[in-house]
Amino acid sequence: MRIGYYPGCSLEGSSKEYNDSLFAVAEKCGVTLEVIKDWSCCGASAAHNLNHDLALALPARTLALAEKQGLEEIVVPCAACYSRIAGTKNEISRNVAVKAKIEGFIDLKLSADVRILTVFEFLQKYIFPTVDQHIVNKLNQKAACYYGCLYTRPKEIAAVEQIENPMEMDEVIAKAGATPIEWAFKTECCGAGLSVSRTDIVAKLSGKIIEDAADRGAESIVVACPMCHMNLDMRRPEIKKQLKKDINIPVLFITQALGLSMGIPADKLGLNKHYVPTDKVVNCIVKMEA
Amino acid sequence: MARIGVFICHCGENISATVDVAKVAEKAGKLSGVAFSVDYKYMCSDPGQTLIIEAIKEHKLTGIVVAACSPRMHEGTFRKAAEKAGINPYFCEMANIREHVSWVHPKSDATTQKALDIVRTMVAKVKKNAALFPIKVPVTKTALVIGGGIAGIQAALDIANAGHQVIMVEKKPSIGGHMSQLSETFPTLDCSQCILTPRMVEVAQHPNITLHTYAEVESVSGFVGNFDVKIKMKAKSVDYKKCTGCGACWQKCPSKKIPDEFNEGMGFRTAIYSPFPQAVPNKPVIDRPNCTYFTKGGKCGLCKKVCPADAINYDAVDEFIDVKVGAIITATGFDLKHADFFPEYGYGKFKDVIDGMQFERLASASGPTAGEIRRPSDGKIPEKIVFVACAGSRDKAKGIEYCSKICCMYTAKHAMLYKHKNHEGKAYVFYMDIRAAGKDYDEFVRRAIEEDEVQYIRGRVSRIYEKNGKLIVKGVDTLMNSEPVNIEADMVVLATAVVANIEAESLAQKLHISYNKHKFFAEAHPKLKPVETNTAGIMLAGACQSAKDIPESVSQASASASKVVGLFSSNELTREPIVAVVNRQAPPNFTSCTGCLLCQEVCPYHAIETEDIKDRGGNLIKRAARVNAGLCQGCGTCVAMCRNKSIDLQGFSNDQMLSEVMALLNS
Amino acid sequence: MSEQFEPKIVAFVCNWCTYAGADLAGTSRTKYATNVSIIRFPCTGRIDFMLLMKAFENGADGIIVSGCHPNDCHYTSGNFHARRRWIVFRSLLDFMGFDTDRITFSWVSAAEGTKWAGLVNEVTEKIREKGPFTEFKKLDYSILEKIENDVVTE
Amino acid sequence: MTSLQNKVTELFENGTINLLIGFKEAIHKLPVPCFIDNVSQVEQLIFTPSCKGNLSVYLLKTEVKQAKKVGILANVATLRAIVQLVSENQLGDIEKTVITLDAKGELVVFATMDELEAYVQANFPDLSEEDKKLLDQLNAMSRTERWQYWTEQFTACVKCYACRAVCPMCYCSSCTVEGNQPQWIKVSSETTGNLEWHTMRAMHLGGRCINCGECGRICPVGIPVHMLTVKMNQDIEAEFGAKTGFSVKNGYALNSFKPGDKEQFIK
Amino acid sequence: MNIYNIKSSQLAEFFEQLIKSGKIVIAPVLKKSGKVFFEAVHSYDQVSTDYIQTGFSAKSVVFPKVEELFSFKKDDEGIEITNNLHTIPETVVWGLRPCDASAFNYLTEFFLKENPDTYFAVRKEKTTLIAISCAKADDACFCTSVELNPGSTSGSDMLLTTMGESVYVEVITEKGKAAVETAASLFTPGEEKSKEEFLAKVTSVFSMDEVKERIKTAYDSAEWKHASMGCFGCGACAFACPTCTCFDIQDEGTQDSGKRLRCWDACGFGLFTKHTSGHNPRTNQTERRRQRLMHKFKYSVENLGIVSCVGCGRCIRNCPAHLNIFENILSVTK
Repeated sequence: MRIGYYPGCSLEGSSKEYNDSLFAVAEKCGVTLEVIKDWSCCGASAAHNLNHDLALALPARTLALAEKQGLEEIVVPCAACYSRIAGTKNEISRNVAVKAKIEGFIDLKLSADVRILTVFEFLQKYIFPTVDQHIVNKLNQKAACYYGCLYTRPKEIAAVEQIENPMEMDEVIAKAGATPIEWAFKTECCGAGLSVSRTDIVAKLSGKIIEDAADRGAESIVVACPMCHMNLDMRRPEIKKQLKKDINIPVLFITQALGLSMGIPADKLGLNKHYVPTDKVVNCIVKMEA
Repeated sequence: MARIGVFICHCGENISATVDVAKVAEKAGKLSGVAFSVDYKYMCSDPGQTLIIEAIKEHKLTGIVVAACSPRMHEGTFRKAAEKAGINPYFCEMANIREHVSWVHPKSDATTQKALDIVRTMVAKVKKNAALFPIKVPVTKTALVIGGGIAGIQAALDIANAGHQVIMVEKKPSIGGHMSQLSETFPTLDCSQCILTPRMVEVAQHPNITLHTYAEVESVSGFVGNFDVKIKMKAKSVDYKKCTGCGACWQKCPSKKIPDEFNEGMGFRTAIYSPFPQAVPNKPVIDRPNCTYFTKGGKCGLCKKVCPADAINYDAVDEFIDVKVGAIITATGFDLKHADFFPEYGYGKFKDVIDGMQFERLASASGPTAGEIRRPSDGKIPEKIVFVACAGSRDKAKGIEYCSKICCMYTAKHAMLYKHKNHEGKAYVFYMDIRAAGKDYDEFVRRAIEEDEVQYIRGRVSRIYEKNGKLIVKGVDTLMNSEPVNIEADMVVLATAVVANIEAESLAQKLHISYNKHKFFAEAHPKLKPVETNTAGIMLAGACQSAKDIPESVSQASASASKVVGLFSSNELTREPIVAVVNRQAPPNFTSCTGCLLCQEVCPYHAIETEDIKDRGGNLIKRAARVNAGLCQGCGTCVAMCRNKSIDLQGFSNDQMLSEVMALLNS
Repeated sequence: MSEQFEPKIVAFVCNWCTYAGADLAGTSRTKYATNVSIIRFPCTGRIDFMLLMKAFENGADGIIVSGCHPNDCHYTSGNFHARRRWIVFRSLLDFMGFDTDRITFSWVSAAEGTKWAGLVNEVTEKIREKGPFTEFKKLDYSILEKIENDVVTE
Repeated sequence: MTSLQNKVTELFENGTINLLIGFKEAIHKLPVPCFIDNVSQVEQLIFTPSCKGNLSVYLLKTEVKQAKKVGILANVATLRAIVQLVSENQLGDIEKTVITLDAKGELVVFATMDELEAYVQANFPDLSEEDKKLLDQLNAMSRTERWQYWTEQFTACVKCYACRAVCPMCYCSSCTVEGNQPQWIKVSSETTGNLEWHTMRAMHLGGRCINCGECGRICPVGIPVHMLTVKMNQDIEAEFGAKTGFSVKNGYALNSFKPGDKEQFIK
Repeated sequence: MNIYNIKSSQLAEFFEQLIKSGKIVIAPVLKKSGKVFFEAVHSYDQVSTDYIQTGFSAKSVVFPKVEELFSFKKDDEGIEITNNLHTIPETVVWGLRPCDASAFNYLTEFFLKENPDTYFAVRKEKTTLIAISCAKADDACFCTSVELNPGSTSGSDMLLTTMGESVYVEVITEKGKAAVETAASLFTPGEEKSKEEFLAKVTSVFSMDEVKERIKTAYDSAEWKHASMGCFGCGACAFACPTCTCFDIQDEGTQDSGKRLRCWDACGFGLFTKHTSGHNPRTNQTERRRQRLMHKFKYSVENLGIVSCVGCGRCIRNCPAHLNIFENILSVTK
């Protein structure tokens, strides 16, 4: 089974560690990912606010290319990219007229039946079957899985089963030997795109998230979205001001967490690239006696 | 040989202004089979009708065609006239040369020609007409009322008081339904049980009402006036003839920790129990799955020991009785969604997030807290309660697009009751719109807001979560420039959606009545037949049709009761003989019907039955279709379906329709 | 050009919706072409496809079949059954090379008097353009006679 | 004796059947239906691929029904016919024992209708190649060409009703084409009447016809009548997702409906 | 009888002459269905020369599937009744087989012996039968069993037998002569010789005399059931048969105008004997098919002195169930 891969801009830039850890994990389990050749921007945060056709055309192009490449399944680790691509697929396959129009724009035919996997769907489908033999460490800590908005709405493309209380990442974390906590902010908004324009709002929203996680004893927050990660990790100084207290729970990408449990060295997972130091997490790890 | 009379009406100027009526009359006179033809100013007038009657007698006419207005207007009139003249009324047809000709076409030869064409067509039809006679169906003057809630009670009493027999079937051990669980009722705040229980007793004591509690409808067959109903009497394990309802048994019953349905799981009951103090009948049943005697194979048996009347019967079994009824009223009511339906409000994990009916029990003097509003988790009196209206209702994502209708009012009532009991307490209501359309309803809500200082916040609640002993209610106030609102509440009451009774669908299928996608029963016409169903003789009362409050349920109950009483007002039902019939032929065929029964599927009224044709020796010759004239409404879909024309429709027979086509086209 | 061709059109309509709709057109004095004559059925479900065939055989140039809109059937489902029948009947006729444009199917409710009038005019125009329906008439020879005619006409 | 003959003998001897409808070879070498009511005749029995006939027609004959316990040799088309007939309540009054040859040429005897149904669904036949070809040809024609084609065919029709006679689904005790009150269709054989007759027959069979193609195969003047119902069945499967002679429950697509049925032509 | 010869290569010219003579010429034509049927043609190219037997017999020329006996019109003036006897054209049937030709003897007897039928008389009078003897036969052919053979001249006006390069022409009647006249130059007088080697071999399956004798008592034979249970009850055999003459009189039209028709009917149809009362003296196909076979071999002999089966084999080829008439006759006369 060939699995396509759509990195999107973040995973090549700000969230390189997400990309690296994903590949590290995949490699360990002997799973190979094919990057979609000549992929283009998913249009997130900009296109869909400005021009709906463009917002559809961009992901449509990527989908069409994937099809041309003969891929039946693609992994889209970035939540924003996932939302855009899955959303486009959904709208196109429901409306022939739109499909025709878009095909016109991108000058490519597409059947739009490529399956789109989120990172946790990918892990469960392709990594879980063989992961046990690779798990050597126990992430001995309480972890708060934070899903954010893009995986849980709109209903049509929600990548999780219980949109109000998703559990998918929690399961992965449990595999990694951490204890997922029950908390109230799993799907609250982190401030997302306002990261740059209205840092104050982001601080407020992300602050609440971090605070609740802390209050409930979380030792790490696990995410699967570059944007969330940026807001929760990079905006700590502003958040500190906002909360008037210094909470320094590290924020991990799900693939990093799993990678650690698989004994992949921290730097290979890019844990050194974070603002909030992650050594705490690393220190919690206990070797599992074989 | 047919002798047809043709009567062309001028309708004053309405027809004659554009149609050359004299010419039509003259040409019509020449048509084969036409013995008499005349035009006249007003055929529907008395002189006009007399003219027809005289002509029929004088010219020994076998049928008439009145060329005038739409048959939907005057067919009845002229059929009566024909009858007066001594011919079967169904030998009268109308040619619509007003609505379909003179009013829509200019004065011209073409217009006159069209009028003539239509006359010729109807002449051809009437020549093929047959004498038809109204269908008489006997009526069993007993009504079945399914459901003993307020709607059922009202309907039963109305019918019984009109002097007819009523059989009431209630699946619970007591009648009373949801209303018996309510504390006070809006907009008057009078105590629900105080107004309901007398009606319940009345039902129990009414000479014309036979009450079967702890019973269910098993199957229904037959048709209007003549339903055969099988009722399942679930084993009560108590002999009601002996039982005095003294209560010794349930006081002694050892298994006391069974969640109490009547108190919405907020209290406990025993295994042998009567649901509530004012239950009717106030006699217990044994809840076998929870009874030690039945679960532990004969151990215990305490109730039998203590029963002074020796009424306990562990060996009782389900029994079935067959009854004949003429009409059926369904009053099976509704169910409520519960907190566990709402992930965003914690999937029912939080003890103090409750639904409206639970609050009713808390507020009810007969409830688990004797009317004091205490929260389930720790019995503390909440200082802050948040009420969430439209919990589930009007929410596509939840699959419930409709408005549950009663929530706005009872939420206001709840808030009010809480405030009345705890003046210091704070009550918040999250709402979308306030729907208080009803007598004194809006005033009631205003009172809650203005006098009792309930704080109404227009907005939805996105999430409720627990944090250090408080329930954090996250919402938004859309009237305060959409500011997010966080309220730390001690208790949350969800005005959860009203949904159809879980058993609604299976009952509908037993009754052959239709229902909408939410499983609420469908009325025959949303405006003009709101209490009848599409199956003649079956009426609707109360919330089984759609969410209703008490006054509405009661009025609909009375409405359907009056329908039933109307049905019972004569010994026979008379129906238009426009029904389908399966043909009869000489032996050895008997009928051309081959019994493929593909027609059964298409009949919306389940009017097509099977008939076994037997020889003198009683051996089956063939099985054919038979139309139940009592059920058939005459749509004729089966006729078009039938391959070898074994079914035909009286009044619109194949012969008639084909003759019409031929005549219309062959001038 | 001699006088224009006046097509003969038969309308098979149900009693509760389209017939009433036509009545409404009348009461509101909406004027329309005289070419269409109505035959009244209790329900579209009652309309036998054979009647359409016979209409054409007997010289109809066009046919209108009309009844209640879906979900509005007086008998709840007659029009749904009719619709299925029409779907296959129409495609069968087309498969046999019959010009299905000569049959117009429509939903006209009791409230749509104007729609009825419009429909009648529209169909009359369409059929007028198509000209008389002659396919059937042309067929009325046995093969021998047919050849004889050819021979004679040669 | 062949395995078939042994099987049938056994069925007679253990009283499972007292009549068997099968094939034997006629003097001019073609398979002809035979009706065996005792073991002595069993050795004439043959069942080869050339036995194309659809014997299920005989199940509806009075003489056969009287036998009560009837065995029948069935090819797949016949099996489909039996499924359809059962769904139309036509075979209720006989105990039938159905025998077929599977793809490997093995004898299969069905104990229950469910077994038979399952077998049919597992071995559901596709349209024959020549039928596909003809269908494509017809679809490729212009409307007027099709009209030309069919009217020529129907002109040749002599109303011998062989198409009706060999059709297991044409079991009406009296056929509308022969009814005369009213007279729907002229008795005389002329093209319009013949066209009406074949249109009517197609409409009555569409959604019920089990595509055995017998009517077309045996037409003495060679009209491919079966194409009409082949086409209709194709439409019905496409529009309403219903297969004929496929399942005993919901056997007929045209006596049911979905509120969401789609069409483009109703204004 | 006169004998002529004509070159095979000149048959076409002869044929064209016949057409030029203004007559309708009915000849075997290969149809889309791959079957050969009689049809009026314009030129010899349309004519099929390679066929064992035509799908249907030539009887429709004198006994069409639908014969309009008269038509009437009613209007204010009164009633007008017309028939189209005068429109019946001079017709030549080309290439029918000797068996078909001999069938005309029976048809003539049937329609003209007592109360002669005008329509048949006129059509017969205007029809010339140019038969072609059979060089090929198939399993269904059994003319020799009914005392005919692939070269019999009985019933033909002219019989053509191809003998290599030349065609051996037997002119039996005046009509035959007339036909020769249309292209006299092509014909050269010849003398009688044996056609044997140029004729198909059709082996006789039964002795007519025995059958005639035994069938007298065959009515109650148990074999009828086995012979006829398989009959579906269609009219394929009767309509294809050169000697089946059953018909049904039909009135079509309205009270104001209409016509009376004579249409082919078949004793195999259940309706054929059905009474208005619903009673049907022939209750099943066994009885109906027995009627048909007994009629061919017994009743027609009794009534008209002729066996009305000519062994053309059409009923066998057309039977949907592949029932075989001579096999059945054999079995019921065992």
